[in-house]
Amino acid sequence: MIRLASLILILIGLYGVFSTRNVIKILVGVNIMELGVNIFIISIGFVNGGLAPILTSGSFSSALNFVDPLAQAIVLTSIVIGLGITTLGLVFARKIHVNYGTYDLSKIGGGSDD
Amino acid sequence: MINPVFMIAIPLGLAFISLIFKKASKWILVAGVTINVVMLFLLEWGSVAMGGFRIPYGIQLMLSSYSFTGLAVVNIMFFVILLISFDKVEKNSVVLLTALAGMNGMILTMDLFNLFVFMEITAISAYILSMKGKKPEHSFNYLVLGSIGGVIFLLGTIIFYAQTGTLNMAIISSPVQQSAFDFSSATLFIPFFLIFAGMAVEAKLIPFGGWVKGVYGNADRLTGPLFSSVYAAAILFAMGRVFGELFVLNETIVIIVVITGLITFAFGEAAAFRQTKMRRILLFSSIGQSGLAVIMLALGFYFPAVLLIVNNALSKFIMFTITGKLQESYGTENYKELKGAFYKNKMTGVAFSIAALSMAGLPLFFGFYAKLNVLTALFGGGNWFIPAVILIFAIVEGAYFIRLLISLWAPGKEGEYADAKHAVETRKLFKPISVAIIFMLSLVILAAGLFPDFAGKTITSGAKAPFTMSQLKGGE
Amino acid sequence: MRKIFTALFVVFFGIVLLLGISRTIPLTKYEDKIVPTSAGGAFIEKKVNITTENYKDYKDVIFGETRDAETGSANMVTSVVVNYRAFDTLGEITVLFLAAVGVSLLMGGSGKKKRLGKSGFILKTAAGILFPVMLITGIYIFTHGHLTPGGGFPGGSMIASSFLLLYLADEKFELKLKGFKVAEGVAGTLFIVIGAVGLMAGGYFLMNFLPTGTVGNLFSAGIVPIIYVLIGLKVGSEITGVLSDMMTVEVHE
Amino acid sequence: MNLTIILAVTLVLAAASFFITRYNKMSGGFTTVLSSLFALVALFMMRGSIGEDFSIFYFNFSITTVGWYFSVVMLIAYSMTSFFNPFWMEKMMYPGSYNFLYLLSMAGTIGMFFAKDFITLFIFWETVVWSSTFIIQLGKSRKASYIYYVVSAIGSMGTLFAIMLAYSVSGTFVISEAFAGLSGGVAIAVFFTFILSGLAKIGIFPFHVWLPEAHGSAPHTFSPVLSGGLVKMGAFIAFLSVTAFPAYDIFADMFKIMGKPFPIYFLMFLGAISIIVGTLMAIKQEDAKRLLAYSSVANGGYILIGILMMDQVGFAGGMMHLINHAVASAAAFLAIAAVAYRTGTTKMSEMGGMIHRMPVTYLVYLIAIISMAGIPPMGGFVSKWLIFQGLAKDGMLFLAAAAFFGSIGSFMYVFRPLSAVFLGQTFTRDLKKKEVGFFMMFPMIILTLLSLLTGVFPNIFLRVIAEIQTSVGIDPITLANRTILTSNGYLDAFRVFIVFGFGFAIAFVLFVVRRKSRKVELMDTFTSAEFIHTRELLHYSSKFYAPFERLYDKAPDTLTAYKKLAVKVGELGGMVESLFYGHKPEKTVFWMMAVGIIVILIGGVV
Amino acid sequence: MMELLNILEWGVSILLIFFALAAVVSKKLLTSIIFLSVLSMAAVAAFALLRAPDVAVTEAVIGSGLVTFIFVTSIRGLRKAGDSI
Repeated sequence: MIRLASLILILIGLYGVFSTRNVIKILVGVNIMELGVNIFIISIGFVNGGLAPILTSGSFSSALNFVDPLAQAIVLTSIVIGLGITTLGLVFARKIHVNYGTYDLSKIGGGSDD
Repeated sequence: MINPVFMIAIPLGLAFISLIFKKASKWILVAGVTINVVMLFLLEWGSVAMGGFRIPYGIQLMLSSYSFTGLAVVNIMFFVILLISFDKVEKNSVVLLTALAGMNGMILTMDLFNLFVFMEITAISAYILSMKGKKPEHSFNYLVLGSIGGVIFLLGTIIFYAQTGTLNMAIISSPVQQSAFDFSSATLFIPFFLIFAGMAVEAKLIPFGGWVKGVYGNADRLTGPLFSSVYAAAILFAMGRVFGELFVLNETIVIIVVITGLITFAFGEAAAFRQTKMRRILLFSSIGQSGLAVIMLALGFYFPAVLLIVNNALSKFIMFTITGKLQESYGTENYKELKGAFYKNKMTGVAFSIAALSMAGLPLFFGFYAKLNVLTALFGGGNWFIPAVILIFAIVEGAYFIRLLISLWAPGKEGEYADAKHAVETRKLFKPISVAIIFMLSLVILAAGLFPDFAGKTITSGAKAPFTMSQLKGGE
Repeated sequence: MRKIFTALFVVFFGIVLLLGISRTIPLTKYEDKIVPTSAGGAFIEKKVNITTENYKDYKDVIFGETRDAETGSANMVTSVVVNYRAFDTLGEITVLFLAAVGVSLLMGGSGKKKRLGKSGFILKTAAGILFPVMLITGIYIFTHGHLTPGGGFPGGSMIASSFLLLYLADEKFELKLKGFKVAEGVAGTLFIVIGAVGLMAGGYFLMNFLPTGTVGNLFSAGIVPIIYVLIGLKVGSEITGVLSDMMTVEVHE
Repeated sequence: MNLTIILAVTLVLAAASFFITRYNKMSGGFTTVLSSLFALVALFMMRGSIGEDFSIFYFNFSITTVGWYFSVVMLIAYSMTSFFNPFWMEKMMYPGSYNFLYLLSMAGTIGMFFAKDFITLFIFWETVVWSSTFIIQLGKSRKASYIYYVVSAIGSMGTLFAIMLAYSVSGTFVISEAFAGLSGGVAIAVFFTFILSGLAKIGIFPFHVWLPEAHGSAPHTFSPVLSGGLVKMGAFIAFLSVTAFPAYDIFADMFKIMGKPFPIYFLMFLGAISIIVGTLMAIKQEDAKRLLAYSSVANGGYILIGILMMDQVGFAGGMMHLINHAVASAAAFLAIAAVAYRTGTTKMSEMGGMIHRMPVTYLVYLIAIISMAGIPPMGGFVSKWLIFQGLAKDGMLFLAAAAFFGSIGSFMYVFRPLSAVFLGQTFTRDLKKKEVGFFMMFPMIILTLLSLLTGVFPNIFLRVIAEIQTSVGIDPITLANRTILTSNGYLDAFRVFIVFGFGFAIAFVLFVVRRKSRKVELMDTFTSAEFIHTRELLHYSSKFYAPFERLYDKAPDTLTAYKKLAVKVGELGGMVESLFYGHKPEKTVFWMMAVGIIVILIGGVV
Repeated sequence: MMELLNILEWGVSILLIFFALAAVVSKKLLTSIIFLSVLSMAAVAAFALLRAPDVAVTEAVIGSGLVTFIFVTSIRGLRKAGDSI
């Protein structure tokens, strides 16, 4: 179920990027997409009745049925990458605002032809 | 014998170090690139596992003749670009080092997710470099599209992982897996589309590469050649690896990729035909070239594709560098306002002309050999429609390059002999040393065109099914 | 109007995409067994290191008893992140590093800077109390990354936010960014150096060349905790740099 | 191995001339003279070594009679024209590059005619194309060289396609074997695409647009080469497309028109069209060089028809006309160049009475145009007579009619530059002008004597042609010692010459004995008590055939069609830009989703 | 047990979709950013539900902490700089 929700999240993110021309909201959309993909990855790694992939005194043997740790490792990486991209995107957004005094790409006009 | 991982690790390490010694960062950059170029010829070939885990568990790097060619193109061109435009490296030395590491990683890695990480590194460095164009809206556009591409690439990767249970391309394409997982079935289309679209954004394929015009169109003498020759080569090599390992298995998929490539080629050339700004001409022409290369990669003709990529890297480097310099010294890049700009810069002009003619695929130059291989491969595959389209738009390509050259060489009113008095006032373009380097590269193109057998053998030593000129002759 | 069209288009695309994916991957239920050939699978399938041959007899990795398992960290995710796929992690911190460099390149432009964030009494006092707590927590998180959830990234971010707190608390407080940069550089370089040492020692880059100890001990899992500490330091300093750059803004008249 | 030496020496001298020119322009020009003459002489010495095969690294060559014949024609044009080079160096923007490219293109033509496989042929062909493109841009028009390149590129891309298509069937590039085993649609496709470059180069309608532009505005020292030489490369392709590509065998069972298979007849028909178009357009021209350019369009039509006939008589006529037109048009262009050298213009309405100043040039031009118009006793007559014979024998009425129209029309246009430039009254501007120096006169005289020779003793050349005919397996033209025998009638060129010479002598005597001519200043006249102040109205050249031109001055111009095509391509590009490129991400995101939908639906996943 | 899991899943999924929609459609930038951070909190819950504690911690700190902070800073910063949004 969460898997389906995560895919829908990706679509919502696409819609967010597609429907608006405000750079901040575009970045929000991108973030939502990344979040969706992350949840999707985790849900791929999940198994019915799986345990968190950590050996503790409670669950002590790796013979038990753990969820896939690789998926979680991938998500860790992709979260950090998302952070980097978002930061950079915000810097660009700020630059746009400094240059044109607006966050709205459609108000910039020019841009495409010079 | 050096472990290929150092092609990635050394630039990265130097990037980290040059954060400490900010003063010396430029020279650290030079040192790093030089070390890479030297190291290139001492690498041990074959497959390397990271961390000593068995291949599907650890990450695998593969140094085949294919990836070696990629490394050679990327590192050597990177080095040459630095030589010419070192003054343009303002504060970006760290970014450049990281970009080099990322591109080497893209070419070397055999692991889908690792490929994703390196693509992101390369892309982010490109975002930062693209800000040298002082047009944040274009950089932002690039960033958004790039990150969306990354996201869907990741999605496709994960679906692949869910289907096949591994991220290692070699394992996925291994016979065992093929028997386990039905690759011919339609189930492949979703991951295919997601991964292909994700890479196509970087590879400038129409309609995915909407950012190209803004970014390339404002690139300067450093970033222009960098994007159009080095980055393009890296992403195309990675794409070829992905196609070769994953997707050439399915008929329909090949058709889809080929159609995309054809559209890219035709539309790119058509768009370049109507431009008057030189950077626009060059950027659309490189879009077209990458489309062509993708066609060849998708059809599995690796050798012609590699030839195209190498030719594109060499020629586009020369042309973008000279264009950037013209833009700097004349303040315009409209070739109608640069009539006779080469009158006093003959060697520069000759280099530019050789590059342009080579791009147009005219004989005596390397481009012709590439074109010949492309056509032979396609016709050998019993295909005549694609070559027809390619040739028709090759006319267009030649037309706009010749128009450009004529305008840059021969000023003059219609009805009078070409005369220097109509030329733009002469300004020295390059320092003699830079001229020498550029001219040497153009001579490389010429020599590779004159002795294609030698060139073909050395460039892609043992790439898949190399033609030689004498084989092309049929007989002897 | 435009939004409606957009929405319809996206919905259509979504339907196609979801149906397509559902052909191979069930969208509402999960597998019962994870895919065996992944790196995590290696840990769970009790695979034994193929590089050294001293533990052929191993069947199972047991918490608190097993000595010198392949990676030996109780947290499988950590062992995947920092050992099986340490190379990815190297790339990952490079991405963050690049972002930080980019931010400082672009924000550190010309024009006179203005610093954001004004602080009140509450914030001041809260900062005084919270800062050490958060710092300690962060350090704990990434030193125990191989045993408990967390690890270098949250730990590093925690440290960064603790410094951010100080930064917000009083206007006088100026970060010694140079020191952070040095820490960042050193940490990153050490990561690669460790990898190189692994290459020297075991013939593989980023090989786990230290004894991995007993699963579950603090001092176990060979290079894993070391690398995680390095990552924590690096991430922390990077994010601190990013934040302090983002907190200033060019004021242009 | 003679050819190796020729090519090597030519290339070395090309490089040398480039550097020599930087120090002394004159001597740089003389280098081209030296090189081209050497090549010509060496080529004559190669007559013995016909039949040899050899390769210089990956270029394979084979010495054939036809190649020898073609390259002799080519080198005559090149070497004779090169005499003019030294004197035009001053006007060139890049004299060094001019000399270099001049010799490079020459080497290209030689290599192309002796190529053994198509790759070699194509490489040399394209080399000629781009090098000559860069020469033409030095002339009067940048647009011209652009047009020239585009049309040639259309042609050569077609040829490349044909070569590759044939390769995919036969698996070899060797000219003699490449086309083996073609049939059906593939054969037709190969035939038409292959001959495309030939048509483009000869200037057959609708590819004739580049000739007036390029010939008209190339440097005066290169127009003779273009018209006399490079155009004949196309004839070579046409020759290959009926011999190496055995069109008559492959299309044997297609439906025939006048006994010719349809594809071949279609091309001949195009040739006829271009005869008519060339003639009609030539009549309109105001510029002497453009006029001659259109006349070479018409003559190209003759050559194509003749060669495509591929029979005993007509083929010989075509091959014969090749050399005749080469010599004649080279001479005519050189004469115009000589005049332009003195007067600095080629506009007919701005010249007149140059006969008093440059009598030799006048004679050269006179004989050249006589030969072009196909009037006895010049060579043009012989070849056209042969072509008519061939057409009449097969009873191809339309083609014959077109050919006759062409030769009638040629009377009309070749007379105009004669009257406008040389006859009439001298401009006061030109009164001081002298005849060109001997060094420039020499090649013109040689060419004149050549066209006289072709007219008087055609059998010298026809024997070579007969050799070619035997080599391609059609029965050779029957020659008595001085006469040419055909199925209906025979021609004794020498006797014709005697008759005409006699008539000319009488006329000359009358002219000398009772000359009554009084000089009247051109403006010394008035109509209805009104003096005329614009002398153009009284000048031969301006609106000379106005009533005749009115019949077809509404005719559409082919060039505009090409321009429209270019505009269309540009519009496509504009559409691409506006559709896919901007600075808003949403555009691309839309396309991503669209392509995704298409792909997934195609894939039949849903 | 499974039932409870299912119910929780449903709840979390609905929350995710709701907050995402809210973040996308909301007019004011600040609100949509707040919704984004709430969304990533819901994502943390989802991660926890799917037995991914590491990811949950990381997402909690980075996703809903840092990212939100950076977003807000860049908006407020420009407000402070005296520009209109």
